[in-house]
Amino acid sequence: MEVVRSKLNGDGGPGEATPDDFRIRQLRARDMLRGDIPDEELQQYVEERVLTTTLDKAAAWARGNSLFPATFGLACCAIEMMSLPGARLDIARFGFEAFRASPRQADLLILSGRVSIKMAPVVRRIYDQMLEPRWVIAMGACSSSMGVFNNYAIVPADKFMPVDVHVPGCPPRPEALMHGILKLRDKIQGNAPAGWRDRYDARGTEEVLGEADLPGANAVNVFQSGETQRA
Amino acid sequence: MLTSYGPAIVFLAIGLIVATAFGMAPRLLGPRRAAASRQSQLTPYECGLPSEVTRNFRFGISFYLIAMLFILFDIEVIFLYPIAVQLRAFGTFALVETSVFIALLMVGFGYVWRRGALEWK
Amino acid sequence: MPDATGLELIAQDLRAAGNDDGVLGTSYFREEATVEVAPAFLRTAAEALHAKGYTFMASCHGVDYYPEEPRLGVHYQLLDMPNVDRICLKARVTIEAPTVPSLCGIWPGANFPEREIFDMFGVIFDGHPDLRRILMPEDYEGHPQRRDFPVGGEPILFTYNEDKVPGWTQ
Amino acid sequence: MDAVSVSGYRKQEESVTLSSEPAEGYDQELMTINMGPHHPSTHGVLRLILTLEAETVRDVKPIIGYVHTGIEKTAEDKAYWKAIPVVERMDYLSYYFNAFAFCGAVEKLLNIEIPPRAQYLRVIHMELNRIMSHLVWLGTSCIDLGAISVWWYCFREREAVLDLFEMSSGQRMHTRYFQVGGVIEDIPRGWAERVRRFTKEMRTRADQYAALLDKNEIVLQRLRHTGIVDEATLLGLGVTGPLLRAAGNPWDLRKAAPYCSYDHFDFRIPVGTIGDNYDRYRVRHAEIYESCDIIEQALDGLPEGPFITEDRKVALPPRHELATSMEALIHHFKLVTEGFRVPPGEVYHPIESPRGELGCYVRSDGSSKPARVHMRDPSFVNLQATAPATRNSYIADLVATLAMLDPVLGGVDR
Repeated sequence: MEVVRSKLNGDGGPGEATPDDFRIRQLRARDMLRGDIPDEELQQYVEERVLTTTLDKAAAWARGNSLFPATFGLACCAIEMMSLPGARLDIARFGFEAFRASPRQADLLILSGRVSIKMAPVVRRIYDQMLEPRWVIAMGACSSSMGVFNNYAIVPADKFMPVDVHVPGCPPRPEALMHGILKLRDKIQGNAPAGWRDRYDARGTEEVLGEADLPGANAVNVFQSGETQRA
Repeated sequence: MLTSYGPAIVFLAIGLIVATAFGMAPRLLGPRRAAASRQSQLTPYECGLPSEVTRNFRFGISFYLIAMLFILFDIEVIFLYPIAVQLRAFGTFALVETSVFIALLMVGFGYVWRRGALEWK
Repeated sequence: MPDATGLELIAQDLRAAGNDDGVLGTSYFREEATVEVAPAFLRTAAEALHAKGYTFMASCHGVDYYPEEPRLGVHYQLLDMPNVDRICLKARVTIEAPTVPSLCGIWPGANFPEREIFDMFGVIFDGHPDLRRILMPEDYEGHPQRRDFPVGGEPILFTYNEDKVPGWTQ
Repeated sequence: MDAVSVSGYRKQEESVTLSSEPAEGYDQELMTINMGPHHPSTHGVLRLILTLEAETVRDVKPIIGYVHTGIEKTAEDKAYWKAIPVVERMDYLSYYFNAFAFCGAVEKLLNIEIPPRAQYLRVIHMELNRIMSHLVWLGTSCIDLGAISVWWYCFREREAVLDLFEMSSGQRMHTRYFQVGGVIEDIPRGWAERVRRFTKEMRTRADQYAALLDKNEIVLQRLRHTGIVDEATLLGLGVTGPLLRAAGNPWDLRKAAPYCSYDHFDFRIPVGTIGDNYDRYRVRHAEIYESCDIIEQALDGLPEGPFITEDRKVALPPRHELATSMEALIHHFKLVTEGFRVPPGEVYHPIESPRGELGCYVRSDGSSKPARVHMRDPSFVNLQATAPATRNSYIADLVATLAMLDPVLGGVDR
């Protein structure tokens, strides 16, 4: 395969999603949380997400209740993902038990396991080959944030593909993954749970970055990342 | 003359209408995607890697052979269904005719078996 | 395990088989016998041990003895199945001349492990059927398992050092 | 006679002899295709470059590294007792074996003696893990052969085993139950009865699998006389475990070089005759019964006494002691911050994992972090047997052989 060694926050495969496209989408999502998105962008952003017409609501209801996950077993989380359709924890109750092998028939990609740098272009190509609408769950600590192995060989999923739900755990219990899938279902059907700032009414407590002095910059015991101990 | 074929024509028309409706519906209702993102969805899927199998790859003859044999003997079975359902109504003549039909095909089957076309080569 | 005296006997046979300076030393640590040989002498020593009964190659791995010279070490764990005897054949090479004769001829099972040592440490096995990287992508520069190769990974992001990391809030 | 357009992808795999013109001896054009990293029946992210002539496989080239996590490099960066969770995540179906291989090597370096109760507890947990690993193998292999219902039965038993692990160590997978010097906690009350109930029930379930699969017409046709590799080639390739035992060589480290008090139990080693896929299936299936026997014998003979070594330099002192004795506090602080130091030296500690000989080589330079950790993973070496096993066989046999080979790619790529 032509391994295009571009800096890995971009994507190796073809497709209009260029690297800065994710970065913009991520930054916009973050700004949304902070509530400082200009008007017309906010309009376009909401339009893309919120379903207004009843036909869309019906379509979202149908899609939410019949997500076909693509069998994407990478490592240990795959074994826990495999026990999802098992007898004890039957996700057939929610309509997700049809694990499809090819990306053409799947609309949910569960990244279960560690994504190594040799596997990243393959994962990105498979995500490109999935048909719209498609969603991605980063299962386990390794695909969400390199998890236990913060070293040269692992790439967090956010670096090269948009992820909808992160399921924490190493490996997460099957119930945790099922909870993640149900959260994704709520997100698809338009009633995504509000962020923690709204739930706890913590608006206005965002850290002020930039010119204000970094909190704890000169505190004795606060080590900046990378420093082992203060000189 | 036309009336006797009326139901058939109506049946055909409805079939056509439903087919085109289902064909056009995604184009109208579905979301419009940028051509680029669709382009990546058209690339052949080969386990996540760029596929190297050229478009004009000439497949072996054995696949074609198996397909022909399947069509021959499978269609034969399909022909037997209507006869089997209404055998009493058709009378003994149909029984004789079907058994001749099956005998002929058995000759073909014997020939194919002896020539070894059934073993995969 | 060949005990200390058995190890010395084996070493003498090896010295007799090859020239005298082939066998560099033996060590008997925690009931494990290790014979260290010069890289050039490795294949003849392996054939001699193979003939002596160590016909099964259990494992073959590379080590980076960073502060000590010569730096890269290649270990072959040999196993004598009938009387359950293990011996380790060790060869050490420097970074500048990291070539070691490949033992794929004697044990075909050494193919993958030797490719892994080449991939991770950069030890070149001459005589290996297809010496390519096995674990890292084919066009990866550098040999990750060496002691001077940085562990890599990203600094952990906290709110107070979020803007220090380049490219996070551009 | 190079192919017409040899793209970058081909140049990169130039070791694979590819030709689109019919080569000599084949009457059809060879197709080279990837049975690639994302494939339902490769049991993980294994990529095989198949050179096919219509339906028969002419050449197989395994390409691995798609889940390489640099575990050995990360282990060098951690203290000894912190390296256990990292090492456990290598072969993710037999995590107790990884932990024991590493702990055994470090204990050999430290030259400390393990109390008998800890050895028995380790044997029980490892045999339970062997049963669980064989169940996951049987379930996924039967999906490859089309018998999907067997998957549900196997994973029902797997949940029972994971409940036992959760009861004894608090976590289903990667439990970090083994410490250097013994186990981290004693088993809770009632655990032994539950394990006995499980082993009794497991035997009846294994009989049901046998009744379902052993004389099944399809299984016999799919597995009998397919993927045969003779014993000499296997020994040359360094293959160990059920693959070698299926070919007739009764090599099992638990019997050959007993470790961790395996010599206290009597159990038999199932051995095959021809070494085809059906023998591999029957050998692993019989091993489930043997593991149940070992567990019951270990439970009956479970000795009293400490579950971890008394040497405070290595094992954490119990919590209640911290309140009273100063030395315990000092030991606790030393172990938790820097960890224990290991005398310099290098050691290779082989054990019998469900897939073959799993050996852990640890080299210490006297500090509290291992200088080098290398795991000789059985699947990594057994994978070299795919080419001889599947040359000139059908694709369906390749899938069956790969299933019976039971590679776990986490261990292969480390």
